[in-house]
Amino acid sequence: MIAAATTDAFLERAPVLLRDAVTGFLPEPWRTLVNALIAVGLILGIFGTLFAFITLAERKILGRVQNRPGPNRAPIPFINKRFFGLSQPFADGVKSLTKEDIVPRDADKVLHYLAPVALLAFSILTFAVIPYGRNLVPVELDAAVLYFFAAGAATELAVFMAGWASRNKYSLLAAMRALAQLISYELPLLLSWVPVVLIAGTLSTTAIVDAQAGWKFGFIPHWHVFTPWGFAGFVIFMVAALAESNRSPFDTPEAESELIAGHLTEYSGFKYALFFMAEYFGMLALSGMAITLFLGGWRSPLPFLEFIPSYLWFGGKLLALIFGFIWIRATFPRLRIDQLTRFAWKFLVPLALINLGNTIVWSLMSNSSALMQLARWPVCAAIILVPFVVLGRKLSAGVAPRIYRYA
Amino acid sequence: MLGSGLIQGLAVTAKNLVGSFHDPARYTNVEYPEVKTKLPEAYRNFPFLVTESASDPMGTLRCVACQICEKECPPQCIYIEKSKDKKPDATGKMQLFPAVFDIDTSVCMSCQICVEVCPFDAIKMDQVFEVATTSRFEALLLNRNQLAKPNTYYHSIHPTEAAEVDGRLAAERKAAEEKAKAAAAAKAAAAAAPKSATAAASATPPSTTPTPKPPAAPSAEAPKPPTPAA
Amino acid sequence: MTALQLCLVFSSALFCVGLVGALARSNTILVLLGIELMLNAANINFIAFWRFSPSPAPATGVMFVIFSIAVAAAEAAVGLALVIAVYRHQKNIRLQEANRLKG
Amino acid sequence: MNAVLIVIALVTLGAAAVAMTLRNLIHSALLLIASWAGVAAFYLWAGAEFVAFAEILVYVGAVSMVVLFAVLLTRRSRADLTVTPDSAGRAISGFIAGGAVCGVLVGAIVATPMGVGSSPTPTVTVKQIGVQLMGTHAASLLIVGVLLTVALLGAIVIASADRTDDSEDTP
Amino acid sequence: MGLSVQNLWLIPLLPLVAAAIGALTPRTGRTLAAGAAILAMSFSFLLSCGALVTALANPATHATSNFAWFDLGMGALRLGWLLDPLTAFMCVMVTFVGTLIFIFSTGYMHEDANAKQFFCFLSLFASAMLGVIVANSLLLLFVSWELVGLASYLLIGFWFHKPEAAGAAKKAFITTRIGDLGLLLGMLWLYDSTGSLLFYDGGHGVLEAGALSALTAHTALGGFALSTIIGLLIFCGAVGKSGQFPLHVWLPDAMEGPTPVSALIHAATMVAAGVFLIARVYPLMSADQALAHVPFHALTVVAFIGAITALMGALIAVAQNDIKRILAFSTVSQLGYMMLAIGVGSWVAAIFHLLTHAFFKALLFLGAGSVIHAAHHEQDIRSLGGLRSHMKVTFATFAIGMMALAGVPFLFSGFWSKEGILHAAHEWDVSRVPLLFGLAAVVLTAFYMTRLVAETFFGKARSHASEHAHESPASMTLPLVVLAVCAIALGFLGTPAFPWLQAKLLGETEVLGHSLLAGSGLMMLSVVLVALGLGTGWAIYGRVTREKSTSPDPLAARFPGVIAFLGARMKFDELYAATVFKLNAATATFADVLDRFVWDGAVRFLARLGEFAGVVNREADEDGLNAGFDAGSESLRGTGKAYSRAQTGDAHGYLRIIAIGFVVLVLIMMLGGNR
Repeated sequence: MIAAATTDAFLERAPVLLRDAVTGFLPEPWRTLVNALIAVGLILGIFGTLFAFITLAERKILGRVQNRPGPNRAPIPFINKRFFGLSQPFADGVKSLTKEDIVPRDADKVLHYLAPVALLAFSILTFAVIPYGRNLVPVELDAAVLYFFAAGAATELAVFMAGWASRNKYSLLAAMRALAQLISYELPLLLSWVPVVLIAGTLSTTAIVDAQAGWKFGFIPHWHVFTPWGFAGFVIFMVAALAESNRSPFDTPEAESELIAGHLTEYSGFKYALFFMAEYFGMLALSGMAITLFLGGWRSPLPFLEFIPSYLWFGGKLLALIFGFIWIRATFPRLRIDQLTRFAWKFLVPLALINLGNTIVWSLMSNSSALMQLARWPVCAAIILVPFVVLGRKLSAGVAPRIYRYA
Repeated sequence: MLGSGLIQGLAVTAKNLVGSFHDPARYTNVEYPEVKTKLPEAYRNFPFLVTESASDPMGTLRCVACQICEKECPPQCIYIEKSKDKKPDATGKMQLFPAVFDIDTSVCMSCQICVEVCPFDAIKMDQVFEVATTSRFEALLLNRNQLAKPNTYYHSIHPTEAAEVDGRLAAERKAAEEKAKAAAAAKAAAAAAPKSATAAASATPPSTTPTPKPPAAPSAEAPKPPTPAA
Repeated sequence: MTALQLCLVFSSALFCVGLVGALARSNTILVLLGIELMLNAANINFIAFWRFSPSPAPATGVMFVIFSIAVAAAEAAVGLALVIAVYRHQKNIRLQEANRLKG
Repeated sequence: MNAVLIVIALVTLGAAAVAMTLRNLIHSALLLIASWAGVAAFYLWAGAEFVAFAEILVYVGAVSMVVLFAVLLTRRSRADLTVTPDSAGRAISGFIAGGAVCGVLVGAIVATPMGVGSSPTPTVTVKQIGVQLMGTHAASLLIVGVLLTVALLGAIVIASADRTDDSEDTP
Repeated sequence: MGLSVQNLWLIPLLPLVAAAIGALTPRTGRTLAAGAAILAMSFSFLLSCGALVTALANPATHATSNFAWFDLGMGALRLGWLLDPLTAFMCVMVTFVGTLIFIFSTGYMHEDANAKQFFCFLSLFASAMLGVIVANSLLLLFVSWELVGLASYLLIGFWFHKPEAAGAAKKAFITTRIGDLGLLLGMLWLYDSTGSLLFYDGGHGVLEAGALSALTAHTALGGFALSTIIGLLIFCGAVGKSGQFPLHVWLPDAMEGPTPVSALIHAATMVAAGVFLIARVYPLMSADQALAHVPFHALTVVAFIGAITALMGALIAVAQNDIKRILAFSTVSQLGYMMLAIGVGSWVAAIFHLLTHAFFKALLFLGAGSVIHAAHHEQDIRSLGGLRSHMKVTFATFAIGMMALAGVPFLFSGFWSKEGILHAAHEWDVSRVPLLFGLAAVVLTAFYMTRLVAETFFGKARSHASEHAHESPASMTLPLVVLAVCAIALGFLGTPAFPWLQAKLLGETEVLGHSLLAGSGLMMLSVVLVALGLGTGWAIYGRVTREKSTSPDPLAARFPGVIAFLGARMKFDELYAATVFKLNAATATFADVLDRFVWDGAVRFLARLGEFAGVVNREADEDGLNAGFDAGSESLRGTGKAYSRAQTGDAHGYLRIIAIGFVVLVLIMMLGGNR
């Protein structure tokens, strides 16, 4: 982390000041090391807690959507108060820790053990380059976005390991399906952020956030999502992120009602919990990246709201996106695997490519006259909307409300 | 356009999410073991034996151990042993009572046939559903102490039906009392006029004319139960 | 031994591991993987020479490695497709049995 | 500085060497992936960030998948996964040849005096790489793009089963 | 408002885009195709008007915009656009008439299933024609010229299911191709001698003084100047395209195409392309005028060909019965006039006549189309008649066109333009023949046009179709009215008193008019001649109208032989069949015989010789040489076996050998060379 600029407000600088207060007295090589360890510890702690409470929030929100309260009974130990079941995650954690860890007899024991660890490790690696606030980037990389997606791509390996090590043909087949899905959606995911890199002219996450600074007319932030290509890219990114993090409605890899959790069939106890955790970490990381790429990172939406510290803005946006994930899960039914891959290859990928071209048009029109500046809005909106409608028509051709003839 | 349906769906769930916090019509849950919702009156599960008083359940069982239900029960889950002695029943008549009345609830299928065939309104359908036990055999075989529940409980679970039964029983009891009264009066009359046989012979018609009336009342009421049941 | 020499020794060792694998194993996939290792060893050389060259400014080594990785990806895809095709014909992928064209 | 390099080299070489000797193909492939990750670590050590991430993205993300799929597609039973032991003669001759090459190379490296250049790690930013890719090496970039496309199409054509062969293939 | 020369390419581009749209729309998209075609043509018209404004601002200059097409060994091959009053007037005319014809076509082709293709072809044709006009390079002009030929082939053969239409299309294509061969040769020769094909290129163009003086300085075969030869070769192309004698035969047959096509191709544009070409290269054609030693000048040939064509067309038209064929031969005749005008040195008069003729001939063709459409495709004037009362608008406009064509004095444009030509011919001092031929054609034109109108519109209906004819829809009559107005109004742009058009074309800023009555003697003569023609026509055909469609022609009754000869179009087709085709067949037969017997015999003889040598060889080989070769090949095979043994098919082996080879090489380097 970089030392905070002194002009910032105290709250803004608080995390860095606090750290410096702890590690300031250490000699130089040790100081860097301890700083790094603190960053790792903070990320693990904060995101671990966040994971725990997101599972709770997810279940509560799902419950409310289905007009039921959700888990609300787990009491706080010793005082025996419920607080809406706030201690449920800890109960879950204790449960999964104490459950029997069953390893199939024929399983490839090493890989069976390694798969959840690898998945979790790769997921945590992706947290390293997200700017959580002003001057709050764990690792400042020149090719940060590339790093993020390189680490994210490695998760496929863990899925394969899980499916193969289980020595269960259903696990293996489900792992293959999961890989097909992950690879299919990797493409639109990667293509959807290329426009951002094109416009910002950098792969560094901090620089991308800096590129979104400022406000138009004093109240419209320069976030990428407020441009036609940025909005399209954001939507494509989020849809692909849903699929990459195995979230509903793209949760075919672990469809518990159809595949008995797919490649996780032979996992139980804490290993299963690790998978679970890794998936949530993946979702959090992708949301963080979406915020960085499209939603202005840690920047506040309005000038007069800048007094709120940047990391709180980041957290707020993160929670909003997570809420979106949960809301979508509460709404949509699961897709079939063929529908899912067709959606990726025949809709998202072409749309993402068109969006790339759209971005080029946008940037070509940007340094011209004021008229062109104004004209690029409808032009770029049309460039992305028309294919959207056409491809959507093609995709949903022949789909109609089902007629129940014998019911 | 693609996506409009998705937005509609999202709107539906959003409405539910918000509505569950303020709209009682949407959010109808209760905290179950602490709070229980009133079950519908027509709900039934497992039979129980009606007693007249809660304080002395065994003394006031309506059951007379006629064993009709035992014979009719399709899965044969009822086992009855008659008592050796008799005790007065609801109408005051001296009747037998069940010394043993067991129902195996692991076999019972809540078909209500025992209730239908019981001529004494002694066995009725219960509304229990929390019947989980830790033992597979003993705990599921209910004896007469476990089965006996007071009439007030019956009122609390099936109020309409219980009121009807009570009315019918009261009418029967009244008829029996009148009958007894009439019999007593007849006895008194017979005792008062033993001298002339002709007089007695001529006096019998007016004394016998009121006697068929009380049975006529229950017989007039008899077809009534099916109507509320329907 | 200087750092550059260390890098070069590392790369030649990796090259030889790949070579031995390609020579000693009969499974075609492993042979292909050995060849991939040799390619990687060559890439290491590029990076090492770029890193320790007197004037590393033009980044030619980096560019070369980027292209080399792209070509290696293509090679892997085609090679493994060939393996699958060979498997379809001879029901196994032992390299020494794929010798129908021998003289 | 050199210690880090030696650790990276040992891990990479070890993973590669074990991978080349294992009987279980899946384990071999996974260990090779570890070895590729080690190569990526070496790139990081050398300051070629972009190349390192590209190596991970391509090898760990993509090539590994192709390898694993190929392994799974070319076995008929579980027993097939562990390859039959290779002939000792070939192994020995392979070791001799490989060892000779290694000896020659290392001998040459050690014997050659090398003027070491700049000690500070040279940096190459993504921007520079982008400018070079689009400028000096634009033609190569296009050619590589065409090559990749053609190679992938060719791979699909080669690997996709002929319809007529299906009857024979089903065991 | 002006359109600069750099943007001139927009004018042909727009119809091309419309053609592309037409080609890409499905068969049902005729509204789209027609709309795109009309819209593109209208915009082209507006652009042409802009170009006209630009051109008239500086009428004397030839504004050019040249660019290199591709590099040849010696230099770049350059193309370009040219904007001068000639280009601008032609563009305006073509786009304006074209727009009207397109609109007319929407009505005329309403029932045709392939209408969208029709509009696609029409747009393509218009685009190519505009390309011819705006080209500043003979090569670009030639490319567009050939495209025009292709489009006309497609359009004439539009109803290709009719064998006559298909045949006519082929005939038109091949006949014009003969002329184009001359054009191609001339172009190549021109490029060879001047090294450029640009018309104007700031002093380096082929039509500019430098190149022309070089061309006239050389004498080629027969004592002709080089420019004469090249000019005549280029004139060959014009002869083919403009239907001049002797290549006029395709033009009447081309009437098999849809009538709007006839109007577009044979009135306004394609046939005018030849005249335009000669007018464009007029500096080249007239370069040899100053030379006295040549046997004859290029323009003399042009004048005589034009005169012959004018008279011949008019003569044949007298004896035709098909309404469109009469118009076609009148076109031939009028084109002859134009050529005559160029030949006698007044290309301005030719262009003026071209413009007026385009309007009134398009009017006549569209009127004929309206008649044909109304009469259910009855084209024989003997079967028509009495349409005057049914089709008032068509009759009125057709009559205006007829009077313009016949040259009725003073009011109609045709009179002024024709007068200009006769005047020019009168002043030509080489020969009187063209003037006499022209005057004869004036009489004949008035005569046959009177006949046409009298037979078609007067008298009583002589067939079921003409009895029940009704006025055409507005989309067809509206263009007629517009064209009729133009047919009258256009004449006043070029009267002798106010020769605005001529002045602008010649690049004079001042309009120098002389009195209306200058040269009044000739004018009076031609007025008399017109009156004579009209009077004779009316006397023969108008006063006593035809009773039945089968009743004999009064003229034919009097001169049966002449009329029959003329009716058979002077037997040109038969003449060609008897000469050209026969010659062709004879040549082919001769070649066949030569091939089959002479060359084949020689080849067979050689083969026999070879066979004999082979026998001798085999004897020697088997006995003498074989043993040695056997031994040699045996040893070769042994070597091959040894090598193929190394080819084990074992990839490991190869790899091992590579590794060992590498080691050996390095060792050699380290131990041996040490460099």
